[in-house]
Amino acid sequence: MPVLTFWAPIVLIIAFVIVLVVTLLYRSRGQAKFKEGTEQGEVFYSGENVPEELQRHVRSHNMYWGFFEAMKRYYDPTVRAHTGIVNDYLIWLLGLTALAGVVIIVADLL
Amino acid sequence: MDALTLHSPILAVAIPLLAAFATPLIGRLSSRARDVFVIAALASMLFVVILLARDVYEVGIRIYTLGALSPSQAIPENHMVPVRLVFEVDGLGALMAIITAVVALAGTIYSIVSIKPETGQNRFYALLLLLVVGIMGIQLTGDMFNLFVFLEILSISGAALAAFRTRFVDAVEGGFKYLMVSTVGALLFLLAIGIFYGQYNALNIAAIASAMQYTVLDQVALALILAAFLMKSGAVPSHWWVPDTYTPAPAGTSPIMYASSLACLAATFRMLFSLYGVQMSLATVGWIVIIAGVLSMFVGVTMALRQTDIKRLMVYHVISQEGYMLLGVGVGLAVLSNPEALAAYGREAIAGGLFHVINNAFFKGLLLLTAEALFFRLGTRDLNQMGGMGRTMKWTCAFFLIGALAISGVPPFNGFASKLMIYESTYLFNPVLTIIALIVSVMTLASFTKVFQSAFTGPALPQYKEVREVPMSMKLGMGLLAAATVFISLFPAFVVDTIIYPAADALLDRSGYISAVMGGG
Amino acid sequence: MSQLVLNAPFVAVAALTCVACYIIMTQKNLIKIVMGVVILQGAVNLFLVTLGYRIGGVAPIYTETSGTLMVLPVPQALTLTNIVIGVSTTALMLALIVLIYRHTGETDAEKSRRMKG
Amino acid sequence: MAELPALNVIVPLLIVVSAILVARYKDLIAAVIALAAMSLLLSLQFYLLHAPDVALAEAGIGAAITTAIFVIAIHSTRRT
Repeated sequence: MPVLTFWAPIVLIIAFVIVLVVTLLYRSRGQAKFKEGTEQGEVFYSGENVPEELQRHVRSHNMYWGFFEAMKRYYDPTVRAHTGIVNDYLIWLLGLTALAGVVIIVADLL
Repeated sequence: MDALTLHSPILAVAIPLLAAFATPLIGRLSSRARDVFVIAALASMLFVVILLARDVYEVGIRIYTLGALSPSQAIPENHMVPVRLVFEVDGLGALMAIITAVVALAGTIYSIVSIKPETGQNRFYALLLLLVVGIMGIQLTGDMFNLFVFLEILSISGAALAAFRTRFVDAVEGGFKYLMVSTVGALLFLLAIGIFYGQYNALNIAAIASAMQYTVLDQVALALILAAFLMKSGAVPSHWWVPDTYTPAPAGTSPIMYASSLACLAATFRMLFSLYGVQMSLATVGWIVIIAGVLSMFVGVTMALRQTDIKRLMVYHVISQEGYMLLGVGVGLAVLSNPEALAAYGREAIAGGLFHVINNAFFKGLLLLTAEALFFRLGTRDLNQMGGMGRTMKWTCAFFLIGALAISGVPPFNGFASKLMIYESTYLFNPVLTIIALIVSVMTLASFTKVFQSAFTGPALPQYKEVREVPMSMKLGMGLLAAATVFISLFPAFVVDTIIYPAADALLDRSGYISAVMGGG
Repeated sequence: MSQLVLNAPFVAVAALTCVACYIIMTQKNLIKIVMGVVILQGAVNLFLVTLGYRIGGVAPIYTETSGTLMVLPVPQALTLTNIVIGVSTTALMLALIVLIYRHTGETDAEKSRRMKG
Repeated sequence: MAELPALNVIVPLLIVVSAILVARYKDLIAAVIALAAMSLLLSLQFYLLHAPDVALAEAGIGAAITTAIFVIAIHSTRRT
């Protein structure tokens, strides 16, 4: 078992606890002049007007837009193949059976 | 050996089967008694399975012959092959039985509240238990035709469960598609059974394996079996039904349906290793499995990335994670006849694939349940409509984080442990496969970041101000799976040594599987 | 000629499988697809029963056969099971089609689907 | 099978013909009738192959019940 000789989650958890303690120590040395309800609590948006609360939330269809744009040549045919028509599912199943049969028989003959 | 352990293989199937038919009767008396009864039945099944598994790990392969003392006792006397119906439980069967029992218990506990708004709950629980019967039977049986019957039980109850919420049109559509493809797949499998019977005059898996010649007819049968079972387990390129069927399935059944896919995957491995084994041209079939695995990984994750329906996104990960298992076991299959490579990385690749099976059954089931928890409270699965749910549904958010980190392979969670085993062993086989697997892992993390960002973070949306945390039983169901995930994360070495390696060795030990039934060596 | 007579059921199995595959791959009407599946079931049943046939055998329902050859009983048992399973899957499929029709007003595979991508 | 060689070629042929008719008919009721005919012929073929119990099951379940379910389903949907 080569993997498990060095893979022990306990070590990682101990490391995590140590980092947590260090972080908390560092945090406790910070300045304590924050006051709730004053200007300090406001959102800073590069000096612009802060948008409404709801518009600040990035909706899921906006995420990874560039990735989909870059992968367009892969995504267009792949998405089109997922037609959702039951005939296509059956064609794929039967076609795959035939393909597997041909590959297995031919490979055995060679 | 006490009587309970002796009869545990048949009890593991009989308990849910009898409970399935008793449930509607008890449900007529009181719905509370019915809930308790179903949970008790599944808990006792878990107990029996644990007894069985302990026995298998200590003693070895268990043969349970129905209607006779031993499989060789044939009627008429001195008949050449055992015509008895035989249950054969080895390490793989025990592993899958444990997975099924735990996941079924968690899913049913979750269902108790989540199915309350629906009508026909008696039928729901009966179907749920029948589904468990199908999954259990596939794992434990040692007979080809029995396997077919359990496969059909699984298909019919699974389709009826997927279409259970008939008020949603997509549920009915998903159930229909599932039933259609799995019926055709099962008929292909029956055709293969006919081919075997015509050639070897036997239906027992071990009996066929001992007589296997790998003729052209056997090759045709192999193609039929491979296509049927890969389709049932949802591997690309016949994965199309998976998102359509799993997405609208009712809440608590999703992990159990997922366990049924994994059961079909394990049955594929059983057919490849125990039935054909070194008889077939290993490089070809191994590479077919590896290519199916790589395609599943990549297509699954890229399709998941662009979904906006939270459950559909997670269901595409079902396909993607199945690819890892196929990759690991496929690498092991390709080097099966090469003892050096097998010792160097083949056995570990198989063990990694099987370890991924048990890990996924738990954390993937957990993720599907959290998606349904959001649907239960919000009434929508659309990620664009969600936001800020981490503020109000703290438990769901915590369970989601455990599942998401585990599935993305972030250490110290168990997903990392199994993926590491697969990476290491495939790297020795072919580095390109490892690189693809790593890229897929990154994209998995990306898609779960998307879900976490859009569902749980951000400002609390005004339309969901009234939303509360899910009820206790749903939290319990999710908590059970989360606890299992955390347990495996903390003690991976223990789990791998006690459960996974026996299963991998059971796959590798074809002659042991055959001689357990046929006797001799 | 006798070879052809013996193999006629197998030829029929192949032809039925082809017809069934044609129906389930090309026909868009959902009920028609179910009919294709029923034909496929018939083909598999015929295949199994023909496998068990032995020339000059008698049906495996008599206990006193006085040593004559018997047609193999196991494939017939399998076929019986498959017939029963087949009718239950057919019934469930048709029930789901009726539900699809109530929701969408269509029995066409392409027009009635709601999920894709 | 050796008893009536002609019948053993004609029945499989008729089975295939009725299956092709199922594929050809646009009208679903007509297709169902062709399907029932196929089931009955299949049952006859089972009888010829010395499987009388299977023949009974096929005639009762395959031809009668399946046809009835199909007709009910077609009545609750549309005919073409």
